[in-house]
Amino acid sequence: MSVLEGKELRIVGFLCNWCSYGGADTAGVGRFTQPTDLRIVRVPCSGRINPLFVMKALIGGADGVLVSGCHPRDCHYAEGNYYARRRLEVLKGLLPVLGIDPRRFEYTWVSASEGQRWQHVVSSFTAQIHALGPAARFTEAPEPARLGA
Amino acid sequence: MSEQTGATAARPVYKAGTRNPYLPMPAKVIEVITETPTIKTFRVVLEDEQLMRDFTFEPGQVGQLSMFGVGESTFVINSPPTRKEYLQFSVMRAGENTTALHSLQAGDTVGVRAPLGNCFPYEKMKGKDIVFIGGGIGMAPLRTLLLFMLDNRKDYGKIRLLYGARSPQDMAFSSELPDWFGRRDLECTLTIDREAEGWQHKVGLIPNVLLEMNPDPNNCVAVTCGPPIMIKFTLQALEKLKFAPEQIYTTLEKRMKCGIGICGRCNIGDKYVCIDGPVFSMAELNAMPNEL
Amino acid sequence: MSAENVKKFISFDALPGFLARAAEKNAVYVPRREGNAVVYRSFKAGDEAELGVRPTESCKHVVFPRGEELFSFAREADKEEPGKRRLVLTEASEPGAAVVFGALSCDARGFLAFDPVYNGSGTGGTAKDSYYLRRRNRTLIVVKACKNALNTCFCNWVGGGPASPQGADVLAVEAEQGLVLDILSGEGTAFTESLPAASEAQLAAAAAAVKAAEDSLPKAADVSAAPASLAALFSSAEFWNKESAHCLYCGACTYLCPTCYCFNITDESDGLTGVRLRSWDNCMSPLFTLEASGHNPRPNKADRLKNRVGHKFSYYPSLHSGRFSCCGCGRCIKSCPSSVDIRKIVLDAVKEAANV
Amino acid sequence: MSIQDELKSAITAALPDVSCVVGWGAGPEPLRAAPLFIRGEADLEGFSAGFLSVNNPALYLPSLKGSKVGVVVKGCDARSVGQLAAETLIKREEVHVIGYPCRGVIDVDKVAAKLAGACETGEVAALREDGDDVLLNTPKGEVRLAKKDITADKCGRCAFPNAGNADVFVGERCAPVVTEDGYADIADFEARGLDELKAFWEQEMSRCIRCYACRNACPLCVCRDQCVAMSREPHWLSQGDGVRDKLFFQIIHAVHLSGRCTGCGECERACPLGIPVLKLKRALSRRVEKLFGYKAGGGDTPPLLTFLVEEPTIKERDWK
Repeated sequence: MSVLEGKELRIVGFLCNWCSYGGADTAGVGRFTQPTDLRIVRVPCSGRINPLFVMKALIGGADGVLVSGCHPRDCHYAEGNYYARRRLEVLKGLLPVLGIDPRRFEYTWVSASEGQRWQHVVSSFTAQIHALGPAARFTEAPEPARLGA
Repeated sequence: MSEQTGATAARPVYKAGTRNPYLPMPAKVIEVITETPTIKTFRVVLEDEQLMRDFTFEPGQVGQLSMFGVGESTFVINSPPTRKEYLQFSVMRAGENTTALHSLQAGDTVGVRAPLGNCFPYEKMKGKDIVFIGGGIGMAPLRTLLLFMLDNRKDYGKIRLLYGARSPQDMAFSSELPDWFGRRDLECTLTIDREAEGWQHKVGLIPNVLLEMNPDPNNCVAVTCGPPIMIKFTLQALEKLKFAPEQIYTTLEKRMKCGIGICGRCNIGDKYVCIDGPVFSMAELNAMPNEL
Repeated sequence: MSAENVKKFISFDALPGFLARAAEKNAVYVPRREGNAVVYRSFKAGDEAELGVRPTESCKHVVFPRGEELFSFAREADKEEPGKRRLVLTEASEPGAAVVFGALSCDARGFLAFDPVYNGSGTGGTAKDSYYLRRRNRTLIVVKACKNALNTCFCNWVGGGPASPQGADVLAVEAEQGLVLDILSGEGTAFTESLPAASEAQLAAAAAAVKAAEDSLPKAADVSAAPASLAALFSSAEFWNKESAHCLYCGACTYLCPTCYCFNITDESDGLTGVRLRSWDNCMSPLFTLEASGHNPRPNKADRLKNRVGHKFSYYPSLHSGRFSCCGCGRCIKSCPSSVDIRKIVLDAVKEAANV
Repeated sequence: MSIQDELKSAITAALPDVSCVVGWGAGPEPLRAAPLFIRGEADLEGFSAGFLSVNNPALYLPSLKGSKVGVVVKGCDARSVGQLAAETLIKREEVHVIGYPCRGVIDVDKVAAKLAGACETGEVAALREDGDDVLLNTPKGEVRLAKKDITADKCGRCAFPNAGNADVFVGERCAPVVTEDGYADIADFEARGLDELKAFWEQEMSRCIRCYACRNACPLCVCRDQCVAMSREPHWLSQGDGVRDKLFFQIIHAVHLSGRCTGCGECERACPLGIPVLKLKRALSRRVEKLFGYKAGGGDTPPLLTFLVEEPTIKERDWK
């Protein structure tokens, strides 16, 4: 058995204030069991999520990043999630070329009443990240060990 | 590599134990005075008692205040060298570090690197009349020289202060003003830009009030500091009053990092404001490239 | 000729072993080819030093690291007063000894521009840069003389040459499938102790190589009027706008330059701990002089290019006995993405000032 | 009339109406031209457009906003003009675009590779074009190189050699090298696998000196004076020398260019340390093209500045 088994990984969640944060709260109030790896950052809207938030987390050592906002047509600010959807969908193209497993990043929509859906999303994403294991971290050193050395 | 056998220039010698000029001295904030909505004054004491006892500086010299984790910025030590219970710095909130400094409370620790730079030529000013012209936060460097001169009153002739701010609320050092007004050996004039209720002093821009004051340039030195626009018109006024460039002193501000003439950003031509300044006479400034 | 002035020889075959032995004791930096660039890398056994193609960057970072911790700070829990935190400052640890093997002559001369400034010339020696001085004292520089000049080389304009010994501990000249080593300091003597003396033939070949290299440089332009010319043109916005029109004000020139010594100081913190960092800074960036009030004494790229050229060819010489803070390596020209040529600017300035 | 002469006449004709025309002139060495600001006919003497016209003159346009200027462009430069105009970073009517058919530009690094062992590019004393070849005077004698072997990679996938949006076009339009950019280079690169790519970027970025030539050479990096890379609030990057921060800057650059990058390659060309930073931008361009059928530079609204309520090409995960 791996020493990492059962160990928490670092998963960062960016959740919009109006829907998904409420959904997570609903799941909590409903006492739905969920894994505890996720650290939630509440943002006003998924449209507020700069793709660089995701990248900063991944480069800074997160093992996974999950974004969740209001369902399309339900954005509190009418259109924020539409822009988010395009930006985040495009961002997925950057991960493999950097050597980051694209499965470490997902985005979805969870409304404030969907406690159960939230539980399902968190559980399946966490399982996915655990299956991938901890992410290799980019070095902070000025000169890495050379390729092949 | 001290021993050179060839034609190469020797390296500068490094002696172990050379003082680290970048290491700030920890200092305790003993008092915070809210001067205006954007200016706070901090009185600090070096934590090392011996260092505090031995600390000397000249009026007009500056120090770097550190907020660890944020950065360092340069401020004049505006308490006079004649009063050594604490070092006083007045800070206008403008950027990242000054904003952080404004969060300081009595008992907090800051870093101090001081003294840095040159000072007002107070020896050369002896026996002369002095006119101080300060605008806004520009009063801070004048305060140190003013108090120094008041503490050595017999060395100087007539001393006059013209201090202006946008409004009464923007006037720093207001708690000291009654004392300054009460002195017979100091002539104090205050002005604000626009009429305000209850204001009993002058109303008008500093250069205009200065012309009205009409100081006699004969055997007189003008010392001025303030925002660039005020300095510009004050210099024109002083010129009208027949002050020669050699009779006018000001103190400059530049973005600084090292404070010891190395990091290379505060230069005006071949002069570094951090070591050749911050105090310059107008005559010196006139000889320098125009890059303020 | 005294004993320590005997020139030594090392064959290219013996060089990797020699460097590997040196690397056991010191950090040894050698130029290495990586992609389209040649950069100084710490030498590991089995590496090949690139002593032919001239390095893209200078070796100044060995003595003046791109990012150097000045000290670290921490807010530690106060044992006596629970809930209180005590500030602890810790000075950066002492650097170890280093060797640069295969620096260019202009790289070594670059440090001579740093030296007086970092030795506290500005403060009359009262504030010396201890970080620089200690690394400088612990870094031995082996210069590999150039065999010929590049189009962008102008070391002879500013007092240098392809085989100038200035700033070097050892001067290596390629000859007879190896390097003839001229030992120029006590440390250089110790470093080359294990090596045999060069033969007469090797010495003759080396002398011929130096002569050929020197001959390959075009005649130096006279830039003695540059300090006065640049000062005279300070207020000529038209001149500087023209010279800087195509400059894209990145930092390639300053960061590749062996003599550019300006730096920034920033705090980089993470919660209760952090470091005060000294990092390379660049006078071509508008942030270099931007004040917190929003005022900037050098708002345009023309102002900044003027300062860069002025510093090297006017301000610095006026403070340091006429010495230019330019070593003529030409990297700022060679690597400039928009082909700015400092030689042209200086010559244009001299010409323009003569016409004024 | 030769293309050069035609271009010169076009510039001369434009000069009365513009403050300057940006083109190319002699550079510091035979292999390199320099951007040339033509303010009067006297400046025209050094003008030349062709194999050495590497720099993208569109770079300068946002800083010249407010007065009418002229610019001589290759096909790829014209895409930058188009993108700047589409984003209202320049006013199209303030720019007089002079186009000509471009048959590719030199990649000095490729010349260096060809000359490796013989001499450095800095030793080339003269360059002469001879049809499809160039002749180089080197210390080792004359070297003949085929242009196709020393042409920039971007030219090998050029679909727009003729400035499409030119106000004046001189010469005969030439056929595009390809009709579609297949992004085969990016596919091949990605095929190396995640571990190798991570190590690749660590190694490459360790050469970075943080000079920001990549940013300042990018015609679409218009906020360079207020770049987040230098911002303290928020503090995205430390000023340290670590690989991670350096790579993160490249991520910032790429992300800020997603749906905007025209692939002019100036970022990579400007890098003095030869770090292949264009790859990250191309990876995003490929994705943008696949999702939204959008090629930056054509003048349409950038895809990230708009949306559809139903996105037919986005296949969201269903979390079933």
